Amino acid sequence: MAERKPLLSIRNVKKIFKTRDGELEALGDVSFDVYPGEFVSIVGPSGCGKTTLLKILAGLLLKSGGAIEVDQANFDPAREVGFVFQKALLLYWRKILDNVLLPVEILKMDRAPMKERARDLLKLVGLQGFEQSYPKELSGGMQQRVSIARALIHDPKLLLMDEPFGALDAITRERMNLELLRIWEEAKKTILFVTHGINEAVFLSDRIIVLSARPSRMVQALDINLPRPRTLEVRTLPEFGQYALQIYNSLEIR
Amino acid sequence: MAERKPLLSIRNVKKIFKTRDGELEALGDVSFDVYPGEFVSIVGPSGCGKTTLLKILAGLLLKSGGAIEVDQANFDPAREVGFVFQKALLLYWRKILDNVLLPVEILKMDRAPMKERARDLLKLVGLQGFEQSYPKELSGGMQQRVSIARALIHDPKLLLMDEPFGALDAITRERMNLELLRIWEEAKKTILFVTHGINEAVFLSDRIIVLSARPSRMVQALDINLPRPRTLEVRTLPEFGQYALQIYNSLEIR
Amino acid sequence: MKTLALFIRKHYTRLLTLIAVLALWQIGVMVFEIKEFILPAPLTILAQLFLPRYASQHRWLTHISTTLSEILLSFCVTAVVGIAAAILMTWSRILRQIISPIIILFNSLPKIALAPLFLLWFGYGIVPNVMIAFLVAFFPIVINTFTGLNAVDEDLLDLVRYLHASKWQIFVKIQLPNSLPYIFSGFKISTTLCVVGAIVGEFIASTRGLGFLMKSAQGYMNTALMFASLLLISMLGVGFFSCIALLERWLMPWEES
Amino acid sequence: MQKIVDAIKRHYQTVLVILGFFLVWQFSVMIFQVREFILPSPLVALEHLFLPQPDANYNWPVHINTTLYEVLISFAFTSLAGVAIAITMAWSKLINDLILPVFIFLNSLPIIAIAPIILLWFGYGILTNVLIAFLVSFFPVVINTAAGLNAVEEDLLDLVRYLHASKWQIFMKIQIPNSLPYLFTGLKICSTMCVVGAIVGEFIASDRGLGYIIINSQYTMDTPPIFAALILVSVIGTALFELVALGEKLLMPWHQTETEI
Amino acid sequence: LTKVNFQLNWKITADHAPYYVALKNGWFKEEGLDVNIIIGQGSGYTVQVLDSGKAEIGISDAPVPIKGIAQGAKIKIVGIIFDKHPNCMYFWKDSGITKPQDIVGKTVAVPAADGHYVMWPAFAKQIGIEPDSVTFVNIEPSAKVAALATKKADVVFELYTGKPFMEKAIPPDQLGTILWSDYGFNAYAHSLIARNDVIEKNPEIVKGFLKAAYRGWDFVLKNPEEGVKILSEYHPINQTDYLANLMIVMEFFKTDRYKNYGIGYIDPQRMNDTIELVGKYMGIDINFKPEDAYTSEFLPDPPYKFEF
Ligand SMILES: Nc1ncnc2c1ncn2[C@@H]1O[C@H](COP(=O)(O)OP(=O)(O)OP(=O)(O)O)[C@@H](O)[C@H]1O
Ligand SMILES: Nc1ncnc2c1ncn2[C@@H]1O[C@H](COP(=O)(O)OP(=O)(O)OP(=O)(O)O)[C@@H](O)[C@H]1O
Ligand SMILES: [Mg+2]
Ligand SMILES: [Mg+2]
Repeated sequence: MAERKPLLSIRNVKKIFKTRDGELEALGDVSFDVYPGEFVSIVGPSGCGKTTLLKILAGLLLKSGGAIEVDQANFDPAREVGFVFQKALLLYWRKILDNVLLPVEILKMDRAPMKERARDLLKLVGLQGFEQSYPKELSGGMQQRVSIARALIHDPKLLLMDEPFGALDAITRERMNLELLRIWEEAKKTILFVTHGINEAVFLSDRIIVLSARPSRMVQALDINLPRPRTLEVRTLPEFGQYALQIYNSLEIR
Repeated sequence: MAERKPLLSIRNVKKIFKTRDGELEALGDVSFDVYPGEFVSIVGPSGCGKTTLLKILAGLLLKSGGAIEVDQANFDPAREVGFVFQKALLLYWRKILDNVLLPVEILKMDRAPMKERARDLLKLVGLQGFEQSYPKELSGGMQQRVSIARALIHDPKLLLMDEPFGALDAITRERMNLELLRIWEEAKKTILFVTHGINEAVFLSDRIIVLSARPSRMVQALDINLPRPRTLEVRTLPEFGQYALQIYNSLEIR
Repeated sequence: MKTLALFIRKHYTRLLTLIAVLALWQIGVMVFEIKEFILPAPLTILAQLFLPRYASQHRWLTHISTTLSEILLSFCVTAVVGIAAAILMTWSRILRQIISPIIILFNSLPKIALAPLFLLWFGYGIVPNVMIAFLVAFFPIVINTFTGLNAVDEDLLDLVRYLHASKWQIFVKIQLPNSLPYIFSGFKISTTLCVVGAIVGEFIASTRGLGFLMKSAQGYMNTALMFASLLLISMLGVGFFSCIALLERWLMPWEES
Repeated sequence: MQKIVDAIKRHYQTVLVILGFFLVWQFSVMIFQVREFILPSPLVALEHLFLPQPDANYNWPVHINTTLYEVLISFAFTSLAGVAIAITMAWSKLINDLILPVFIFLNSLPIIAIAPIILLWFGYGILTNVLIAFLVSFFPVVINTAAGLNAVEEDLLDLVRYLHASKWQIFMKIQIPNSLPYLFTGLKICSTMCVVGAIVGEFIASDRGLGYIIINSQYTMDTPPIFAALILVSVIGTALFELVALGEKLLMPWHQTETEI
Repeated sequence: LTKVNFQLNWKITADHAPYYVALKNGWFKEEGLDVNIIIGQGSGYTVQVLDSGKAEIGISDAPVPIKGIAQGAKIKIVGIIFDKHPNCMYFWKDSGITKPQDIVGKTVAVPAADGHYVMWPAFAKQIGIEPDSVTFVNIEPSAKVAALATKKADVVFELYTGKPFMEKAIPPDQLGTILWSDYGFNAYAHSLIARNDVIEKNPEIVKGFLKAAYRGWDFVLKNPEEGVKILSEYHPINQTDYLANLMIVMEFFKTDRYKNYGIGYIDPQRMNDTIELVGKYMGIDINFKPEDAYTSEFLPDPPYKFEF
């Protein structure tokens, strides 16, 4: 993959928040590339700037320094990004199905055929039967799953996922992991994935970016050379354990 | 412990939500006891009613059936409960320190001495220096940690914790686990702990209640007989793995 | 069925209040022997409304329909223009700085003091009265809508911003629904102001309407007729307000618990 | 530093707008030759305010003081009473159902129309003026505050309910702070309407104040003092409004958006 | 001193100067009265205030207290102010109106609460036209001048005393006026009224008040400038305008009646006519004797006579 042009090229990106009592350096200096079709995970201690980084990539925050290059020839940042936010952020005045359809409306796609797709996605995340519920009638994990379906509805090439499975139980999480891999492989998506689960990161990723505590720098960029397609057995491989340990150790450097 | 009177006695508790298109049985039939000083975890698939159960125990929802007995002689449900909600629920108009002090104000305790305690708790959860920030200036995991400090401020006997560590990275989570155990042992608290981390549940608990998918019943109540105080080495014991597997298996019954 | 029962129950308390107030009033007037030209009793007032002998003479329907159409028209204009102004002010800093001092300035002026100007600008008839009612009533809608549009959680805006949503889409999909509680409380304030505004408009210049009737009743010292018109005016206000409250519940089904 | 610059910039633009308004007024009077009895030019009006007039000595400071005093008292009273009313309404559904219709009723009545009744009951004086200003302006505060108190996320209530917070505590700690944006919007509307109310009160029940000058000069078609008074009135209204906006800024530091009216 | 509340009919106009002159010069005090002058809200309000006991003496347009008395108000007319009826119609001369009958089919702007509007049917009948042969537009009193000047209305009804203000907007040579009284409209207008119980129990109050008040009138009619100046010490008024106003007011005192019988004289026949008119056109039964509606016994003796 390395010979190809990177989809995203992140160079010395910094972010400084101005607060009432001075400046807060949220993102110290982060550089890495994401190639088309890659599955890249970002791990790092709480408050190190993972969310900040994703938001900068999505154009929701301005960076304070550095450069981000996007391969605009092959990728339209306006229509081909899907973002799963850390909070579920469902619109409380819309029913679940309409929440999932929100990007369809924003991108002015045809709503009618997408409705079917939305139903399928809701089924995929295990929420059939809740299409006509309001968000507040769902549990925390169910809301999070709705937000995953919403990020997928417009079939984006690049998925930015901020701890998408944080509120899910082990079994559901595992199922969602496998589903995500399936979608990623089938639809040739590029995924940037923030997680706190080290095993999850190893299991899913081609590469793992480890960030240090604030002001964050990149401590490690670990290529995961495990066979694809990944099945649950991958976890039993000794390399798996080694990768996990390596990440664990570099995380401990604070 | 079994000879003592239970602090909480939950008998056939049911909860049915009335929604626009009919009824939704959130909690099928759950019964278990919690004895004073116990650390009880609840695990179960997303949407099985864990949050609902905690809210019923805290008096925030009315149950639709069953009975809950509280040992009122030794326990004052009005002043001695601490609740860590699934969402951080910080009051956006209050600074972090004042958010932590909220229960102090509600319980009309003396604010001045508790201020010091609040600072200590914030240090404990790794947030020194953010006392005067507003919630929106904190990351997801940081907000969650504030809400843990808030639940502890009034030194409650009973702690109801709804996935308190869900948004934390592995290292921070581990540290918080150990801190929680320390507080629990030192202050003789009783803790009811909802988590999605099976290992976490085994590591922390005296007993684990496994709920099935909605309408939830109790599938298992597993006593964890691992040595106390627990240190990280406990995880290497073969029993640990067995307990974890057992729970994993009973969770798979859906 | 259930909502109907609820509805009835709600109105039942209100109806009771109304009846209680009227009864107290009637009894008070009778006990203290208050003269009609100082404070007429409710029954005397109702006679003006319903006794055919008076009713036909006062041509209630003409006056009511005139005032009512002024109120409804002015509310529509107020709502549309008010919300549009709030949108413009949200979108453009410059516009905000141009519009806001002028509307604040204008809003602290008593409209009745500008009567000659209004007559000059608008003349008389239904349209000018609608204009005056609009001037009286539009401020709350503008400022409430504006506050509501800006009181949106930043996070919710992010949700569509990353899809490069247009300003209009952000407005329609996020800001507008999110500010509905604000808009509706603006509406509620404006409903009664529209009523007041229409009447003030009729005071300033009119050939019919309840305000006209009231003024002439005042001239003839027919206090009962004055109160009868006042009663009708405020009933229009209460009825209109209730319609808005109903609309609010209908438009915000997620609020139901 | 930045804040000061911003403040200056803000005010500078506002001042520009108002100056522009006066210029447009001045020039349209000159160009369209609007006759003085309909609309005097702002210069003529201001001249009346600042230069001694041969045939009129209005003692402006006395009237300005009277109006200012009434406006401030009635605003203080209305905002306190309005919030208190809204709280009682949010407190009990029964009270809400009982008094809301009465308030709608009261608020749909044009005060000018019921002035004689008010006067018969309360007589002349500042008190009546404050009462009239209250009647004119309390509704926005009540409605907005009530809406704000009711617009609280259930989850936030849970946060203190499990501690068995009293109704009062829920109000003070959650509902009121949460309703501040609504409350201040109400107060902003109220601030300008209070001014209207005080002036209308002076039309009706006073022999002093800017409103009295207006009503008195109307009889003789003496428009310059009317518009001089109207300019002062709108200055008072704008100042009070800005005061409320300032209070909002100070009381809601977490609400640091640059979007305020 | 006895406290007396004196209720005016409306906001300050030039014809209120005499009472302030009497106040300033201590003439009320000489009669043992401590007079408090209250701004008015219209004639109806004066009747209400008196009847509810909040004032002892007031100014009101004669038909209004007459209607009040029919409805049970305990008051009487005790003195007259304007001896000629000041109701008047204003129009542009080029509108072709030369006599009152010409306004048939025209638009007439007049406040609906105004005495003109109320008395119009009577005057219309008198000049032989149908009352509703004109289209009435209700306007705020302050918009009268604008309504005519901008020709939003063909005719405006306004007291003749308002003429100087009309002339501010319409060149005097183009402004047409028709005084109703020139066409036989002979009712009484502004008068002083008093509460019955005061008349019965403290007649000296009424007597003293009328004496000082008409003394004030006597002074003002002789020294109009001085009168307006004194008024301006109490109220923010434009002295030039008010003087112009007062000069016209004086026209309504230049009658033979006032010359012969003194200012404030009540002509019984004319009062009877007025009461009859009210009964006919304000929709009430006259259920009382004319003597119950007025009394001349408190007028100053000797009367102040106006020589012109
Ligand atoms: N709006 C803001 N204003 C000021 N500081 C902010 C703001 N948003 C984030 N920060 C700060 O930036 C740092 C990084 O925040 P960020 O949300 O990116 O962390 P994160 O890596 O996503 O953490 P977590 O895993 O807990 O979600 C934090 O220290 C936070 O306090
Ligand atoms: N207010 C409500 N109205 C209707 N249904 C509700 C409401 N709250 C929860 N439910 C339903 O009750 C069930 C249990 O919800 P609960 O929040 O207790 O789940 P949970 O076990 O906490 O799940 P998670 O792990 O995802 O947080 C869910 O199916 C949800 O849809
Ligand atoms: Mg984050
Ligand atoms: Mg939950």
